[in-house]
Amino acid sequence: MSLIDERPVAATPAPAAMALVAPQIPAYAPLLAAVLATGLAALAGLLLGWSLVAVVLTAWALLVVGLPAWSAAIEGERRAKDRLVTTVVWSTFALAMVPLASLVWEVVANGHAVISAEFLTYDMRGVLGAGGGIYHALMGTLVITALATAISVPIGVLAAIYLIEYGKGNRLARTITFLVDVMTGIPSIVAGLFAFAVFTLIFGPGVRLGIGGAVALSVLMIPIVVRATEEMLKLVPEELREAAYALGVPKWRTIVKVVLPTALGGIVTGVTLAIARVAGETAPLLIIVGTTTTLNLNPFDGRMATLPVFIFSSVTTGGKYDAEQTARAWGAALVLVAIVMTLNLLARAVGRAFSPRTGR
Amino acid sequence: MSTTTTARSAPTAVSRRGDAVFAGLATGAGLLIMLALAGVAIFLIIEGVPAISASGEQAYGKDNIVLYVWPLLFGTLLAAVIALLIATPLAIGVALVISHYAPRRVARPLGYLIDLLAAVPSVVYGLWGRAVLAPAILPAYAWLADHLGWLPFFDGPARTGRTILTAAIVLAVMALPIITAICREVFLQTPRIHEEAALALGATRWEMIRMTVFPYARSGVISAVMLGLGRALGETMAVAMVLSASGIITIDLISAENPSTIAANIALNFGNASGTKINVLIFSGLVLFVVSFAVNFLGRWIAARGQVKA
Amino acid sequence: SAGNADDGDAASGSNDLAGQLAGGGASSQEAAQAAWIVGFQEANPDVTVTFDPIGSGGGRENFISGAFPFAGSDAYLTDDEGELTAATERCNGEAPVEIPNYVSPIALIFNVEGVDELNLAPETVAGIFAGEITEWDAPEIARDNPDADLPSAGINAVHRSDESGTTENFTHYLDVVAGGAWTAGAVEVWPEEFGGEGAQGTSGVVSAVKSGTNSIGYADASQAGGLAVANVGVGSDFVGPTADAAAKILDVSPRVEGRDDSSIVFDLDYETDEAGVYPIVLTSYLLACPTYSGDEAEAGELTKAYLTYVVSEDGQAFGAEEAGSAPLSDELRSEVSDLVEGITVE
Amino acid sequence: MATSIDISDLNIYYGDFLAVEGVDMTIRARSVTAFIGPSGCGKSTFLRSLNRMHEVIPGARVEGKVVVDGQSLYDPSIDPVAVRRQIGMVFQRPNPFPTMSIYDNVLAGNRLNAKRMKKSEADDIVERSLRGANLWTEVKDRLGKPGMGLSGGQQQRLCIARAIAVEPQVLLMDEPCSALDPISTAAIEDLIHELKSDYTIVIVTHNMQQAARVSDDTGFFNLKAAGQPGHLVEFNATSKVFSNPDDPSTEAYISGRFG
Amino acid sequence: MATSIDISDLNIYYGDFLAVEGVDMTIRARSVTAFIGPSGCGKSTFLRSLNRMHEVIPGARVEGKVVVDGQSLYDPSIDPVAVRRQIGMVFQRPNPFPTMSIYDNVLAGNRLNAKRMKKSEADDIVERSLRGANLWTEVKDRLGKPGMGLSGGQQQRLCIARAIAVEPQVLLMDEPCSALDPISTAAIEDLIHELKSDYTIVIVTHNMQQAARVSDDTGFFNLKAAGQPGHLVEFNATSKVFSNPDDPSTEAYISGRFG
Ligand SMILES: Nc1ncnc2c1ncn2[C@@H]1O[C@H](COP(=O)(O)OP(=O)(O)OP(=O)(O)O)[C@@H](O)[C@H]1O
Ligand SMILES: Nc1ncnc2c1ncn2[C@@H]1O[C@H](COP(=O)(O)OP(=O)(O)OP(=O)(O)O)[C@@H](O)[C@H]1O
Ligand SMILES: [Mg+2]
Ligand SMILES: [Mg+2]
Repeated sequence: MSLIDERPVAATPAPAAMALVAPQIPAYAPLLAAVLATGLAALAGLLLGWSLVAVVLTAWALLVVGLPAWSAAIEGERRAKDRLVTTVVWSTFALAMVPLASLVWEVVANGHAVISAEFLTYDMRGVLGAGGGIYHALMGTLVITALATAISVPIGVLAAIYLIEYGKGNRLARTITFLVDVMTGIPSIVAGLFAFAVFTLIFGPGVRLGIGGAVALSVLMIPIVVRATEEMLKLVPEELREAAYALGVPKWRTIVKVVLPTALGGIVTGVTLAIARVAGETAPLLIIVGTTTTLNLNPFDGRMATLPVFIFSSVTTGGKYDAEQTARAWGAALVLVAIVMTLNLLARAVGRAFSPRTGR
Repeated sequence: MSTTTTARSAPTAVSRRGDAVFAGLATGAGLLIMLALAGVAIFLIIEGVPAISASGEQAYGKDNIVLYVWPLLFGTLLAAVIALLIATPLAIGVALVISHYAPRRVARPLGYLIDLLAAVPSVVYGLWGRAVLAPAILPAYAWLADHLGWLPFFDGPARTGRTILTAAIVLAVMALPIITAICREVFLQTPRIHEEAALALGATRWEMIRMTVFPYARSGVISAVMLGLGRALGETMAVAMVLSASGIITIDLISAENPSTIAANIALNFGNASGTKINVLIFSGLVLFVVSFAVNFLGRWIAARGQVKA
Repeated sequence: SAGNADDGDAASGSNDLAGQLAGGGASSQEAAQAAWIVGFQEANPDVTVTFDPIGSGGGRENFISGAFPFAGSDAYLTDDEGELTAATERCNGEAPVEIPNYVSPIALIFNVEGVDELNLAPETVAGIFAGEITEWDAPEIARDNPDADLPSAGINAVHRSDESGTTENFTHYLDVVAGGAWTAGAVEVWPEEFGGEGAQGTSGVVSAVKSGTNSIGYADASQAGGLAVANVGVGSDFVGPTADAAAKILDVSPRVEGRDDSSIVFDLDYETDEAGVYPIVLTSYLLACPTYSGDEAEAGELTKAYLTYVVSEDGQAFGAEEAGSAPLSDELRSEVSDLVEGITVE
Repeated sequence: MATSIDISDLNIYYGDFLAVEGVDMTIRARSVTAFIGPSGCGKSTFLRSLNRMHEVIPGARVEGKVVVDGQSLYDPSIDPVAVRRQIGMVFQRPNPFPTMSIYDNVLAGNRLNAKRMKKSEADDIVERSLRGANLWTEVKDRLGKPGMGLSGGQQQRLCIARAIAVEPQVLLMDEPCSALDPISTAAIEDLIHELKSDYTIVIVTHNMQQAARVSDDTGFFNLKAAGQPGHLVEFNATSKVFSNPDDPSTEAYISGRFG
Repeated sequence: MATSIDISDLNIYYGDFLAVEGVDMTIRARSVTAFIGPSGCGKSTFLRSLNRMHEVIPGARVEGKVVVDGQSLYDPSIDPVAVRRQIGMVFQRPNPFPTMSIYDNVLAGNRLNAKRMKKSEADDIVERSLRGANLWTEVKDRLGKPGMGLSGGQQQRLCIARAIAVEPQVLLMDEPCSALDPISTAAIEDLIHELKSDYTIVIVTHNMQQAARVSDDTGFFNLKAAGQPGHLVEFNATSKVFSNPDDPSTEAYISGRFG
């Protein structure tokens, strides 16, 4: 069959030369537009006495309208739309950074003043006004988080091993996987209520125990550990397991000696992230652990102070020494944020150092 | 290599005790997780049920538990939904930056920055929201009340920054990294061959994203939003510290009278509660558990269904 | 223990008391209890006292169940829900000791541009908090403040969103004195139909008033911080919430009738027109047993010592200094001290 | 309508890695040019550099000249989006858009430019393109069905239809038949024969017989050694390459002695 | 030390899918037996059924008899873990344990079974096995380094060393050279020649020349049709299979007419 007959377009005389050159605004256009928008807005702001926020908003509006308009005039509608979206998308990122920057700035600015050796090594026993420190809360957070880790990691890792190595797609494993997913969404306060209900039924009303906090945190932590471990175990190549089986190694030793070591880096990363996540939990601890002014290292005996609850109660107690308490709260927040962010970065570093070795 | 070794043990049956024990342990851990989740439900029910007959004094002055919990549930849903309305477009934009817009070398660090948002403890968000955001945003509310007051949402009067909208903004910041993380993953999973097909047809980057990335990622994005919703529903401290709650039902987002949320209400009142009031609070926790379970369930279900299709 | 726990050399009384004492209850007492604990532990470095601010109801509940050897409560025990009987049972059949230990004026704190002093008649207070009076330049307010430069702005009335003794005393006062302007009676939880900004805890109210504009709220006077406080109409006068003015109300108020000798509790006379009395007051009580025996002997010993300190002149003065409470009058204090003195440990 | 392409001294990089080195050739208009060579020698890389699809990969870049219709493709004034419209591409694995119907798949490229098309006009383009890709009779009764529901060979022809619907001047095909069964392969080879009267066609193939069957000119790429960049060993008329190649390594490859 | 293997009427399943059907053969002790055949005909599957590695895959099972040393491998009284110790295996892609040093990799089979060994004894085993795998001289100075740091061919020999360190009687190799360059391949072919004096060796290969070079006996597997189970077409001395096969399809395969 002849294509030419069926294609009216082919009949158009002398096809135009290829239009490859499209008019373009220069590569520096976005930058220029941004500078112009900022300048205009600043000028208007100075003349009309606007606030900084108004100036920034105006500058942004000018950029979002101006750059695409310029592009539309020269490059056409499609390119203009592309530029509009690019600007908007990057704006969302910048906007998302605002709270982070503001928060980090405020925490550091308000918190650094009270940080001192005393602040980190003294508790609040016998302190009414200034002075005292967060030693008891720091230790409480460490003890409770460590306990929660000690509960969650074995359960989480073993459960992940079940899911990947033993259950592999059977009904029970699918159910557990699903429940673990759902469990990641349990509100932390519900975990606290759960621990409270359990311990109240066992020890009677009004019970406040560090271990209860560890149990509540474990409810939050286990699903994270399971997910992370599961992902890492999936990444261990099947051929390594087969290599071990072929050497006559029993399955459980293969898992313990070959699979787990290979996945260790990722598991450690996951656990570290899980620790970072629960170390900052407040609500469950408020309910089941309470707080105290005195160092208590025994999670099986009475209330313990923890950093998050310390922060909360410091700002909500009020009274004559409100200013001192608020300052201590910011200081504790700085310490807590530093701990959690360090754990996070550490987790990335560990993850990268141990990242699964593929190829040579 | 021709050394004769001692008579080798022929392949015989050996007891596989190690294997049985280890498999048992692993299975036990899996079952324990199921048990834990069931335990959460059961214990909440045991401790929450006595609240059903509570009234008057015991139910914080309400005639019955439903009248007590309903405004809280309303506030919980309102705050969470507004938070998502704010967070979802932002999260999609941020995820696009990381997956498709940023040069590869900076995409990773940018991703870390967003993850750091998730790392900030909620009590610190509460502190920040209360001390920094609420006062800073009050002028904006005044502006809204003045200019958009005809909308029922901005009826005002704006006299405090500690409104449900402020709480929702803080919740949005907290839900953003979760939604972003999942969106980023699904965006990155868009098959390269489809993206290239679009580009080879002469699509711009945005057209390529609209033609291939969004349709592909739709169920993933929905489930991400559901998970973000789960987070926003359950968040406690940030709301407890930021919101000035009156326990009423209103859709005015910037007035001084705001509905409270279940989680914040529990955190604030639990310390002073005794007797049946504890049961009342635990009952409200049970309601929250059921709602967030349903939301997460739905989210995972959508995600799972999407996977089959993709 | 941490570094500062060993400052026992400062202890003046070379007392040989030792052990742990755990009480709790009314959160209104929290700040004062924190001060008393510091004062008591300074004198008795081997004793650790804790006071769990779990609320009055929780305090009573735990006292009755025996979990607390003593408790703080904003309300005295009654038999409305059988609490008095149960508490008598807990104290081996003897009527429990109930003594006032913490009296604090409830101040009306406000943050209004250009206004430093404010006089409010009881009906006006009720009108503002009931949402009837909504503008600062309303005639009811202007009438009592002829000299003030009242802005024409809306009133942001801040109330406690949680259940509290402060709210109960405040609404009780309004109920009694404001006649028809207050219809909700005396309640522990703020009636939502009256609107206004709800804030968590005393500190929440204080910081909401502080950070809001044209706001007014009620809070323990001790926590008013730098905020201005209103004078309340009593008779033909306007009285400010000073400790002295608040302490006087117990002198003019009648004791509740038909109580056992071990119980000193008051029905506050909000309607008083006695000069110099500030009528909006929170009174909180301590609950203890007249006799402690057996397992509780050690706790009883410590309770007696601690309560003795709390109601002593030193203790009341320290509480007033640190927590802004109103010290008991000498007369009442000696009566209360005698009751504490009478606690026996077998 | 079709156009020739002049390539001179082209180096193609992935980041710092030089994948293809120093290619010079002229691809004739309205002819089929085939590239053959062992795996990893850079055939796909080179092909993608002809419509600026190469730079889609992060870090990828090109040095040298590709001149189409007198315009240098890598000139800063050139719009890569316009280039890709004029120089269409068909990939190794068929990649119809999974969320679109057959009809919409064909129109995907057209819709980008002309938002509003009359229904009759659109129908026209769809029919013409599907006929051009020899697919019309097979799918005309189910144009509303998803493109993914077709067989592999049909999907590949759908992709060709989609590519020719925007009326490009050049069609690049990267191993278009390697995922297909022999019957589908034959259908596509027939199609290539027909298309060449309108388009300049460049095809990469692993199958020497296919190159011999469909192409007018053949380029043989090779690696000097593992880790070294690929380069063009020989570029000649297909008949010459397969009967009497200039380079001994070409002959070795064609006769199956390595690769 | 080495052992012969008698297979009779073996059917091998993946779940309900019959992958290999009705195999009968006898593998001689101290000889090299090669399996050839087109992709998917079940060579790997069959090989893995000889040391009960097949059942590692969920749902996989076997019917029929495999008799080693008079003992039926699939008898319920037999411990599969013990079987695998006696019948070692080397895989297509070298798979040293990434977390272990070269030294530990060689000892993995011994160590992972919790055997306590004196250091001297361990050193002895490592040296003996690495020498046996022709790797000793290349790695003796870096035994503590990770096994992943070796080249592909070295890694494969490390895997062979690891397999012979537990002194099996039979060594199964599934395309051990297909991921390797020609030099490494030659090294491993030499090694197979040496090992055959001590072990019974079974090797799967895609490379007919390799089968011809290294094996004493050759089995040819084939599929009757796509989706049908694989079966053993012919099993004979290698010289006969490659010069004068019994079955016409064997000849067709060897002469490259299909597959
Ligand atoms: N995305 C990429 N990033 C880095 N290097 C790449 C990338 N794609 C290909 N390469 C490298 O470029 C070289 C040429 O690859 P190319 O895919 O062009 O080869 P080819 O001839 O098409 O091979 P095949 O016949 O297997 O398709 C190879 O060394 C390859 O590893
Ligand atoms: N894990 C598995 N699950 C299900 N079927 C499988 C599995 N592994 C292989 N098969 C099927 O069993 C049959 C034989 O596969 P096998 O891998 O043994 O072939 P082979 O001869 O080794 O092929 P190749 O030469 O490609 O390695 C094939 O049809 C294959 O699809
Ligand atoms: Mg290629
Ligand atoms: Mg195989």
